[in-house]
Amino acid sequence: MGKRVENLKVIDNKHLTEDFCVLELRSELGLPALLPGQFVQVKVEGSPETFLRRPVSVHDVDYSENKLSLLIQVLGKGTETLYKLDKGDCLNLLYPLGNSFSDPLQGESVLLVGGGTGIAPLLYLGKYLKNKGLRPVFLLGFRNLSRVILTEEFNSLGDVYITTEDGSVGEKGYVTDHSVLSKIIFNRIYCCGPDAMMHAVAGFCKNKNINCEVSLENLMACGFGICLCCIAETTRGNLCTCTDGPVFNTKDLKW
Amino acid sequence: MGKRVENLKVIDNKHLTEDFCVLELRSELGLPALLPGQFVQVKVEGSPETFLRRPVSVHDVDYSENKLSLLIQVLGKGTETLYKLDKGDCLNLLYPLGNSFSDPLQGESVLLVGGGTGIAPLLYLGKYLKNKGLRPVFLLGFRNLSRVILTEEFNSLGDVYITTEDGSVGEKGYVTDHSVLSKIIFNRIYCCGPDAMMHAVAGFCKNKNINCEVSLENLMACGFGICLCCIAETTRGNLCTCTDGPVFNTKDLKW
Amino acid sequence: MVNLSVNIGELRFKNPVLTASGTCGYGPELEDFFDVSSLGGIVVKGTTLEPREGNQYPRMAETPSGMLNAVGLQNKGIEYFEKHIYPVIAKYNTHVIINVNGNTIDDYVALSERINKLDKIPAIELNISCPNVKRGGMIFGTNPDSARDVIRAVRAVYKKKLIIKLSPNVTNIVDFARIAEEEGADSVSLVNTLLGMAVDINRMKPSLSTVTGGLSGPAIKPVALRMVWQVSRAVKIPVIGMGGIMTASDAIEFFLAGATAVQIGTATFINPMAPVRILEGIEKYLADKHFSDISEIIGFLNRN
Amino acid sequence: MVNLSVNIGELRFKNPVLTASGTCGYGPELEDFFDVSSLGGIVVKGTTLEPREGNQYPRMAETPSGMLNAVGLQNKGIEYFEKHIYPVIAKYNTHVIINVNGNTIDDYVALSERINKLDKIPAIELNISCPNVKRGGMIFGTNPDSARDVIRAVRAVYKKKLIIKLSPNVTNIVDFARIAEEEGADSVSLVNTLLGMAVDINRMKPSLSTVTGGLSGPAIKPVALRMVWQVSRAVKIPVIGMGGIMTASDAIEFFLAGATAVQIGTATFINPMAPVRILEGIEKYLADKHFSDISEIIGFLNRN
Ligand SMILES: Cc1cc2nc3c(=O)[nH]c(=O)nc-3n(C[C@H](O)[C@H](O)[C@H](O)COP(=O)(O)OP(=O)(O)OC[C@H]3O[C@@H](n4cnc5c(N)ncnc54)[C@H](O)[C@@H]3O)c2cc1C
Ligand SMILES: Cc1cc2nc3c(=O)[nH]c(=O)nc-3n(C[C@H](O)[C@H](O)[C@H](O)COP(=O)(O)OP(=O)(O)OC[C@H]3O[C@@H](n4cnc5c(N)ncnc54)[C@H](O)[C@@H]3O)c2cc1C
Ligand SMILES: Cc1cc2nc3c(=O)[nH]c(=O)nc-3n(C[C@H](O)[C@H](O)[C@H](O)COP(=O)(O)O)c2cc1C
Ligand SMILES: Cc1cc2nc3c(=O)[nH]c(=O)nc-3n(C[C@H](O)[C@H](O)[C@H](O)COP(=O)(O)O)c2cc1C
Ligand code: FES
Ligand code: FES
Repeated sequence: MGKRVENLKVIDNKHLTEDFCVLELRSELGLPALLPGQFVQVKVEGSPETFLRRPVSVHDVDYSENKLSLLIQVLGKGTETLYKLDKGDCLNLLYPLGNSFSDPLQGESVLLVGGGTGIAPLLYLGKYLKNKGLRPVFLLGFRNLSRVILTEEFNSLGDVYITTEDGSVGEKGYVTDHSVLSKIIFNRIYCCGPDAMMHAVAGFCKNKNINCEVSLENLMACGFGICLCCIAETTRGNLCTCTDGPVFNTKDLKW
Repeated sequence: MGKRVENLKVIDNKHLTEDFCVLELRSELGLPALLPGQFVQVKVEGSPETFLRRPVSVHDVDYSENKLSLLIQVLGKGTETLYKLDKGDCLNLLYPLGNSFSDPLQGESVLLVGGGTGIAPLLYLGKYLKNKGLRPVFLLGFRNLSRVILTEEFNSLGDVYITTEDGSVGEKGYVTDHSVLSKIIFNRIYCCGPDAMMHAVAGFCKNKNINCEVSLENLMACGFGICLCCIAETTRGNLCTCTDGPVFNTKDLKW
Repeated sequence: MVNLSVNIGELRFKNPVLTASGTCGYGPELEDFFDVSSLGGIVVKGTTLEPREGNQYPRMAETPSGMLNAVGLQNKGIEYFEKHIYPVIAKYNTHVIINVNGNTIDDYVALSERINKLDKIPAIELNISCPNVKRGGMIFGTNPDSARDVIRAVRAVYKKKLIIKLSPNVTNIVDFARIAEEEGADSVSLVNTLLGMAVDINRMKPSLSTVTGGLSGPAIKPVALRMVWQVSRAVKIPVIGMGGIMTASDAIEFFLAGATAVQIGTATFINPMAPVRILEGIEKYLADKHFSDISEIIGFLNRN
Repeated sequence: MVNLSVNIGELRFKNPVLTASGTCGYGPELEDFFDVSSLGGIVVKGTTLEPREGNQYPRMAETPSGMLNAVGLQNKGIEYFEKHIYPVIAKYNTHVIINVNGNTIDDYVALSERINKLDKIPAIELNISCPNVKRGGMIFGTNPDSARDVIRAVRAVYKKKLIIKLSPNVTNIVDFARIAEEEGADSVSLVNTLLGMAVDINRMKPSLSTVTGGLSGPAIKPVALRMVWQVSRAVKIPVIGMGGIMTASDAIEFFLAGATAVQIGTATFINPMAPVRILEGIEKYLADKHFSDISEIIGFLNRN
């Protein structure tokens, strides 16, 4: 699919918490095909600190309304500006970018593990898998009750297990501590979250010989393969996270 | 008077034409004393192209409501952003800055000559003079009908004569061509406008031995006398337009 | 109609807008966005004899109106280029220029000789200014004697147009431009990135794996422009200007200061269409000002 | 409580935040906004023996995240300073440092000798890096031999703390820092402005009357930071860092890279309160990270 630069309209901006929001955008040209795991590069106008675009995962897609949703966590100036966007504003996107999560094999039992903003791509992936007739299971890690978001949306797609660091919701601890991992045998785990979480999940999968794919959030300048800044060290050498990724099978990573 | 840095509230932004607006600001701290001819330095947020503050003249003041008005002409990125400000927005000001027009002597006949945005300081100066019991006369130069603004406001303070370059309003030509200059004998002329206009007026005054003050719009970095970038060449050497000016008596300038 | 074509020696460029090395891949990466052949030329990725993995992650940091990179010449080597890239880009209807890199003079010479045989490559850009490699690169570009040696050696073997890419990290860039001219180079291109650094105060570590990296983007434009002005007044060979060009207006500043052509770098990361937009804007400026040929504004500042 | 005091030799600064020369007037200009004595020190306007008118207007151009200036050392000369300024600023409860300039070595020496007699001035900053004057200035700061000569001559007559302000417009700034150290300077401060240029494409003229000028502001921060890092690893005398510091976070980058103190320049133009805000932010950072002394973070990057 051809990549493009396009101004999309903000049709809604749902503030979930003080630092999370879901931005709903409409493409007037008609959305291109978007795969789960792909991302967009947004241009944040109006701030000298946001010279480069910001990569954001495809969170949800509604082709019937040409609607693309992004889940944003406020971290710095760029995401702060995105959080403040209003209905009617414009957002310039460079998209679609990156590869996608690979399809599971027939009959595989799959687990989607997410933490923090890492849950962003998992909603669209979950929908995609459900459409394929699978019943994805979600394991979501949050810091505490106040940061638990979007569980209803995930619930509508499959079972949802939760951990919080303080035990205020679900099981206490990190995702890799959750009891579901010892109760159900998964053939394939998709994971997106903080580096430490992805490493822990990758380690767990390696031990159990589970197929594991992670979505990396490396620093990017361009997002479409021309700057070579976003590399991941793989068994095939340094590959670009923005074109060969962001999704990698952990067996290919030098982790 | 102490200079200060303060966030003022935009209480209104009246768009006069496609590129002129009057921004009304309220000081919650209470306005400091402001003299006609003084200016403010505004910080234009949200644009990498507006690193430095932008100098803008005091256009009108209403102490009873702590209201300060600025007349803005859109020229580049900074003024464009100011034009787009909305009721409720904040604007960071460094003010009050600069010297002021000097008081006329008892019984002097005074003319206020302005062109383009140069009319900005003349409204407040006109009010000030009227309060002092004088009847100021205004001579305003515009490019053409579509650029003629604020004549009612000036009319309420004194007689208003107009020139336009194409003769669509008032007399055709430049301000120095206007017939009022040969009909009335003025003792003092205050002028603010494009460089060429101020030079022409200064020349006229020199010939007729009229006291002439101009307000210069030199490029400024700081606005309060610490960078030495805004100099005007005067008979007393290079002086700062932001502290020794912006108002200069033309006999002191090396024009 | 405005004539936009410019020359480096007898090599004619249909227009003066090129993409900068390391910021446009090999060209095909931009095909989604515009027809690469519409540009005056493309300067492909820094290339070496052997494949290189480049530096470790992180290789990038954002800075005010700019960015630091520490890519370190990651590329698959000339052999891979010849086999897999050359056949594709040889079809472009524009000049493809290879950015040549090495650790030693022998490396530069061997690579240049090899590229000399590639019919569809009319010129090389000798990169003696890469700040992101331990050996070679900027070491040649910041020492006049080494610069002369490597240019002379390459000139002896490379028969087509030789462009020398100069480093801005020197006291007097004019010295290096003069050396290039004296040694028979056809053009100089400037500037490469300024050596810079950023620190992550939360982690209390340098932002880049290599500590220092190359600064590019609008932040460096005033320095780049000054150097283009200095060099174009000092040498007779054409100067290719770059450094922070984001808009047509930026490019025009370079032409007025003396650049015969410009390269677009970091701008392409933010807007992949930047090179064509800039080209369109240059044409419009010339038309608005009633110029009929780009040559009328090249070096305009130096005419009075 | 966090200890913020730092030393240059036995000269103690109550905190490491100073204002930069040419960007704070003489101090009184800032009194409307904050108590100047709350800072570690102020480095007043570039001063010469004789009064100077500086360069012609226009002297300023805005650039992406920065500005160019071509003030050219406009000042009323040392006599005026002694008579009219000194009595006022001698009352400050902070260190007042004079930025010393000249066309010739004799100028520098004569001025330094004279300032040596001013009791309340504990240090001078020898400006061998002004890019905006035709003679003196950067010519001394970009030639190692001239730099050594002027530093040696001034060191012979100036008995208090001698700070050498270095130019970033050189291939290797470390060479100049080493020369300063060898010649007995007590500290080096860096960087002065980068030589840059801007063009007004509408008028088709340089934006500055002098064509080139000095680039300051956030645009140059990565270059300044890199130089502070390089120099502080190479010399033992304390390094005063500056260049584009707008926030406490910027200042902390400089400390981590090796600066013992920082100077705030262009930031003050935009927010006259910047120096105090930065000071407050540094204190907060240290407290948040549970440091009790600024010295714990100075040169932190170089410790591992
Ligand atoms: C493929 C991909 C998909 C992403 N998807 C999403 C998403 O769906 N929703 C979302 O909110 N965010 C997502 N991110 C992260 C997002 O791009 C960053 O949070 C954003 O760029 C931060 O910009 P800022 O201006 O707000 O913060 P900045 O001021 O740029 O940074 C704030 C702090 O965060 C750190 N930081 C910023 N970006 C990264 C990064 N990529 N890796 C590590 N540290 C970083 C900085 O070093 C700094 O300390 C994704 C990133 C990638 C690469
Ligand atoms: C004391 C003083 C009072 C002023 N009062 C007003 C006022 O009341 N209302 C108002 O609208 N404007 C006023 N100005 C002018 C105003 O400051 C500029 O128009 C503004 O800074 C332009 O900013 P910008 O970002 O919109 O344009 P920029 O992008 O900065 O500039 C656009 C174009 O205008 C030119 N330009 C900008 N500023 C100046 C200048 N000062 N002199 C000459 N050319 C310039 C630039 O070179 C450029 O070509 C005043 C200026 C001064 C010094
Ligand atoms: C990510 C990146 C990679 C680069 N790689 C090269 C390279 O391989 N060879 C080279 O000569 N210049 C390289 N450069 C420098 C650019 O070609 C250009 O000289 C510089 O970025 C200044 O232009 P700009 O500000 O328009 O980007 C690179 C620049 C960037 C940002
Ligand atoms: C308008 C202006 C005037 C300056 N005058 C002097 C000077 O007289 N002497 C000097 O050593 N440095 C002078 N400088 C340089 C600053 O002291 C400082 O080194 C430089 O601006 C970098 O810091 P900044 O980016 O924080 O401004 C001047 C800078 C500016 C912007
Ligand atoms: S971000 Fe530029 S290559 Fe991946
Ligand atoms: S604008 Fe800085 S001294 Fe006038």
